[in-house]
Amino acid sequence: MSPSFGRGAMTNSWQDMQNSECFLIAGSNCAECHPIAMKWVNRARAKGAKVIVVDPRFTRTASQADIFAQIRPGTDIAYLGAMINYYIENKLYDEYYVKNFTNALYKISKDFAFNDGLFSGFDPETKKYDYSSWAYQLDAENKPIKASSLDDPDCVFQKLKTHFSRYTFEVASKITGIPQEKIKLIADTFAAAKPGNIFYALGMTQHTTAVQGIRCYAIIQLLLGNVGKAGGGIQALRGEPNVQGSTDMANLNANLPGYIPYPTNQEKTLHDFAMKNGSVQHKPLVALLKAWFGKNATAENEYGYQWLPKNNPSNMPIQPQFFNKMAEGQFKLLLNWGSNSTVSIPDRKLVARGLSALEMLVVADVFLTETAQFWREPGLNPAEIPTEVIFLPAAFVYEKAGSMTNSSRLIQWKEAAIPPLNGVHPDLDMLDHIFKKVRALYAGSNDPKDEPILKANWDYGDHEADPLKVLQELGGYNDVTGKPIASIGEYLAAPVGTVSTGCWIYTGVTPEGQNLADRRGNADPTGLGLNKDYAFAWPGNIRVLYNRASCDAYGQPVDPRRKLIWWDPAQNLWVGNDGPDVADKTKGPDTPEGKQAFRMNPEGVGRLFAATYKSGTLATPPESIAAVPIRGAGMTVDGPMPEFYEPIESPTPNLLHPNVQNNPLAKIVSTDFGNPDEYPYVLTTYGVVEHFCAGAITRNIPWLNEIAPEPYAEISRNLAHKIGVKEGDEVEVSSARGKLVVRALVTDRIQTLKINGKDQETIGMPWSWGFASLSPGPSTNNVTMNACDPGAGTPEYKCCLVNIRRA
Amino acid sequence: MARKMVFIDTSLCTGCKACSVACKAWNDLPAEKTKRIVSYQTQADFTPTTWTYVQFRENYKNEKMQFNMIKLQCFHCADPACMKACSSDAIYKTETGYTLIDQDKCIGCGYCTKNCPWEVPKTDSKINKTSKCTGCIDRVEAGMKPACVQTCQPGALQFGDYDEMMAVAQARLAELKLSNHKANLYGDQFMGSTTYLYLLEDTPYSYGLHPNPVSPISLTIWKDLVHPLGGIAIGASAVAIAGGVVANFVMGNYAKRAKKIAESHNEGGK
Amino acid sequence: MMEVTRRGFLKLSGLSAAVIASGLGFNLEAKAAQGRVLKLAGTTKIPSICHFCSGGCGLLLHIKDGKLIHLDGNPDNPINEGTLCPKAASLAQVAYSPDRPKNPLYRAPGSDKFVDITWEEAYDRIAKKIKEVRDKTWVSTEEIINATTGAKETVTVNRAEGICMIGSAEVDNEESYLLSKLARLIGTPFHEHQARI
Amino acid sequence: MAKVVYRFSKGERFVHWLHGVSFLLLLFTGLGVLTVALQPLSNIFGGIQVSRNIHRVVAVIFTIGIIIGFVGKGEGARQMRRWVRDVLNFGKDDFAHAKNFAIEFFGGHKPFPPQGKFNGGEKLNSMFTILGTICIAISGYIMWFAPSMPQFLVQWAYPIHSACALFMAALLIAHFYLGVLHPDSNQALKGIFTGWVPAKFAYEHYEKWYQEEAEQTLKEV
Repeated sequence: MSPSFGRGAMTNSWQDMQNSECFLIAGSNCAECHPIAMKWVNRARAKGAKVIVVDPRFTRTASQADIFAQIRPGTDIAYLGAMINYYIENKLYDEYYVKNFTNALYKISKDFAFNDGLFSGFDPETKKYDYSSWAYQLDAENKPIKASSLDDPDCVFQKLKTHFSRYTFEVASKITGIPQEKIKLIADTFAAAKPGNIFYALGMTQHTTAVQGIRCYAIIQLLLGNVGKAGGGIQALRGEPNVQGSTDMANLNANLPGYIPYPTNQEKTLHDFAMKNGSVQHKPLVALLKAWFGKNATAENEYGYQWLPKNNPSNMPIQPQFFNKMAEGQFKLLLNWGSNSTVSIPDRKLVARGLSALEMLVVADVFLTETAQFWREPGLNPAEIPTEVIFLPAAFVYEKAGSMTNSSRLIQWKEAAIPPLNGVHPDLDMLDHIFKKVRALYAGSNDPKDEPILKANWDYGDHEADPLKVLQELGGYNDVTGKPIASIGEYLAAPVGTVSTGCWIYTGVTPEGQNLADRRGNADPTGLGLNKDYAFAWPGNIRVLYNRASCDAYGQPVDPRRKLIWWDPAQNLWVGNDGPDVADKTKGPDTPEGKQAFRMNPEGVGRLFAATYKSGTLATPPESIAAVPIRGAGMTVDGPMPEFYEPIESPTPNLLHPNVQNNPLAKIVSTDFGNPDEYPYVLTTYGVVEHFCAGAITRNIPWLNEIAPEPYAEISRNLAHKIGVKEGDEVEVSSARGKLVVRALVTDRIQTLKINGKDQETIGMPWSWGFASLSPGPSTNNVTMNACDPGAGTPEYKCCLVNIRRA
Repeated sequence: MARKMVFIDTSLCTGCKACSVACKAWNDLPAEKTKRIVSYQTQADFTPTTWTYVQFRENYKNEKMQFNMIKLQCFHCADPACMKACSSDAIYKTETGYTLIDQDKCIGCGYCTKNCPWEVPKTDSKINKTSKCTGCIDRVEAGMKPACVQTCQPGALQFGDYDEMMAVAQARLAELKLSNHKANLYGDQFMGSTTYLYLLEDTPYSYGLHPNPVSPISLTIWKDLVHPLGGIAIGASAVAIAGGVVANFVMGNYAKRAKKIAESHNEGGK
Repeated sequence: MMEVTRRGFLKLSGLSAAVIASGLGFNLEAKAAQGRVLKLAGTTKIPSICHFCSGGCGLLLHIKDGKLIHLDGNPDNPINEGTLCPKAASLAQVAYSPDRPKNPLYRAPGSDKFVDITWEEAYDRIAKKIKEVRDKTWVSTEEIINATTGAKETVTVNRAEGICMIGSAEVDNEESYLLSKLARLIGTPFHEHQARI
Repeated sequence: MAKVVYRFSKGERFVHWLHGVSFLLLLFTGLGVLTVALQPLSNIFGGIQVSRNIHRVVAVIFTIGIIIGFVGKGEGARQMRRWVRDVLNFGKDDFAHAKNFAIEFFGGHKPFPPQGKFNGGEKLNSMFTILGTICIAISGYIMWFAPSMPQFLVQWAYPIHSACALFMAALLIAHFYLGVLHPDSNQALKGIFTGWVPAKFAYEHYEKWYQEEAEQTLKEV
């Protein structure tokens, strides 16, 4: 979503779902994996909203659907592309919105091309794109040239039209297995009922075409004018309780907290960094460095920029690749906090191989996970595994104070309710102890390499770390006033180097003497579910992102029943029920700033075409230093517009371009691949409502083991008949990478699909089991594919080829 | 406290089983060892420690899947057969319309179980106590919702005063009927009307529910015929022998007897 | 049912009354005379947040004498209004689970078992190992080809090449942040977590 | 000195008392579960649960014991089988005897045709007992194993069990009267203890049997 809207987050909130008229739930089984969604979806249904569910299986979510379509896993882009094509051809788009709030009119460089599955700029050698041809035509002031009408052949809209013209209902049906009429019905239903809301979760992201699938959603919602409105938007239903927070905090190799791009070895100096990423990233990095190094971060020493370890772009493994780097001998020590890779990583034999090559593995978790006990897995010989393992038992969520950020960016604070069982430590204390011990070991060192440790600003209490002190570091301090930052506005207005914050998007969460994340005001005067006085949503307590797009040219709400914000000419101010998502609250709807609905994009509009672009330059660059651009666009590494590629393992050739079968940029980690002759069935994997992710917690909860005691393989009646299996019989599911035995669940909820004229079977398996815990079971990730999306790094759990037989 | 109702709108149920867990959490009921039975169902029946569970039925007709998920628990009938069957006066009705088992009085005879059309109450033979859903009477009397209702995220469970909920149920039925002529309410037309009322999207049969639950005729015969008649028979028998003793006495048969026996001592049979 | 005295039924401490502030969804005073003892009587209510999906549903923990008596949904949380999914509804069973390890555990190379160690020893071992691997695998500079100029250059990179870290999406923001901070301060950019998976 | 004839074999007497004593135990341990008003009765046995356990143990004796009484080549078993045969062979003479039951019951007397080993009245009593025993045993076992029995079967077992218990209790009261309190028929009482009854009594009540069989055993004591 980031390359489309400017921010990667879920646009609206859970409560806001009650405002929708139609839901497209595709790539999410929210009734099972995000059950709270159903509370609000059903509120909307009570008011007449329609629900469309697209899924490889008839799920518990589908039981609530008005329209259900069974799709072949990994082919979403095909039918979504057909919807885009249909909307454009039949002028079902919101023309005002498209012209004003998207880059539809922007002219694209003549160098841009798309041929036979590849965009211009592809380097077959490195398997990467050079983005330079995916650019706008720029005027003298570096601004994109806008066409006068949507018919201009150079404009984004026409590029989109041409690109998606290949996606007919017929082609889409052949690829996905969804009947043509049903795709049309879905398209018509979704366009007719506005605001329409799209949900996706891992069903959409766990593909090698993850980002481009989401881009399809973004394009559909921008065409229909559904973004920035109550009841509209795209809801990325995120997987874990604090995955929004943990990504905000940059537990990822490509970022620093607040989505600051991680400095690479190409950016030798802070200025290099600013040149590459724009002043918009320069300021938060400086604020971050000031938070990390305190008084030791000064303008003279580039605020400690040199102390940051720099990424080497040619060696930036993502988590699924970590284990290969261990096996290859690069990593010798893994500090692993609250995740269970031994169960959760696809093609999981790679994990044990990696962990076995470590010198030390440290695992912190509430229960003893499979990862901590990887050396105990049946089939491995502990005597041959030299890894030292230290397990730190951790406090559970209600045994410690702290905040978590939910999917809709809501930062909620909680106090410890009971003391940790057996006196175990919260992770915060563990980190605090470990850092202090490391610092003590380096005490007195003069080696420059030890400076970041010795110069660090790390003081969260003497014995037990105080989480509120940490949150205040995130909320930020103003050096000029010496006080906590009161609001994100104060942060934005402050000159570079005068504020410090551990995560700039959280600024303002802890004004002096307050903790806004701990607010409990649950009033909802508008009935729109905004609950503005409850906790704190980043950025700046905005509940519906891009809400400027809910207003017309005069700054007045286009939907009188769902008023979010408006321009108040009397006060000369953007005001409203929600926090206005505008660049400057005092700039009216007719000013350039006041027109921007997508202010985090350099163009200020939603990007139908993800062009490479950097906006503006600082007016007076300091002498001898190159001028710093303000803001760069978020890019999709595998193309400015979505294109359908088959999954890495697929039962059929790519109908659109047989020569480019898969995403040419996919990060393939697995080494064993199967062909459709040997492995004729498509496996899709998923979670269930009764267990959570790798089951490290839930498989140790007896009540949950009671309602979901074992994994299974869901198969159609046809397939069951074909392999001679009855409900409850044991079956062996195998891929080129491994196998496992589970009991079969024979169901009509999966049907045989017609794919390009041929029958195709889908097998569904939940993956939450491992060899340990109160309720052990075989791990589905024995067979899955470890191949990742080039942008998001999400592995293709959702489709691979398998065989199945009676066990 | 007025009569209450829990309205179960199966059209909104997503089969998440939170009701079952919330029930166990509130009532401190332990988990049981289970196996998946069919579809996503793992709990086969009520047990002394499983008072509510979700039943899954998959009906595929005309290329349409009907995924029937239904939460089952005691219906809390207004005219409960279990109460009539109870040997120990342990089962009673509350103002709220609940049918409860007084655990102090219960002896675990299990007579309630088989006389309940749905066989809801279950006896723990180790402690000789029979238990079932209490409707969370302790919560309800404190003004709270039952645990299952409070937890239900899709809003399939609603709780309130009987009349109010009945209106909600009727309105929802009317709404559903517009698109589904099979929609029906289950619970208001039998057993004196139940406190837990269902809105079904198909026949009770397709949810595995008793199509026409009644208080068994055998129960009426047992309690209203056999017991009084048996009592009368015993009484009559007792009266008769008293009469017999008196009559024999009056007729002097006891006196004659001694003589007769004395005579007979020396006689043979003939 | 529970035939217990009515005295003290549903009395709330001043503290808990303050914590629950507004409409918990039930009236605690009115129904004190019904004769059944609510197990929540006399508990302190502390709100928390669910540990599972990203809904951020509010939990309410009912505490008496420092012990968790009951856990259910927080009716005051506008996201879930007291409702919970089965996973959240089951969370009370984690509080006193006999299966939670009591001490840090250590597994020696080649061993087939864990042994208990003290927290102090665990932290010592980890810190020493961090220092050892950091010192051993330190890369202070590396040679690159400047993407803009095409020239070969030596740049400072300050990386502990041998340490990697997998953070968590199931810990608090404060912990996530310190994970990030710790990783980068000790010199490893190799810091990932399950957001991708 | 008295003349007596041999009426009941050891086996018959054993089964009679086994049946009688166990029925009484079953009755008194069962009444507490039958209705709450009689629950205090179970305190005799140490409470309702002890009663229920005794009820089950005795039920096994009650059923298995009697069945054993019918099995084998011994005299007792032979006589038991003969009893059943006799009882089921209910003829005109039996009817003639039975129709005067009420008169006899209340101390009167009317002549009746010569009777076999068991007179009409006894045959009726036996029939009710056999039928009642079978029904109460089957229904009892159904109730015992109710959880694994079909619902309708259990539902009907309850009234049947109750009915059998209550009517057999009524019958027992009458039986007790005739055997113990009735000035004429209670002469047979000794027979069920010792096996021997007064010869005259036997002749008067069971003339046919006396002539055909009993006389052979005539002796003086």
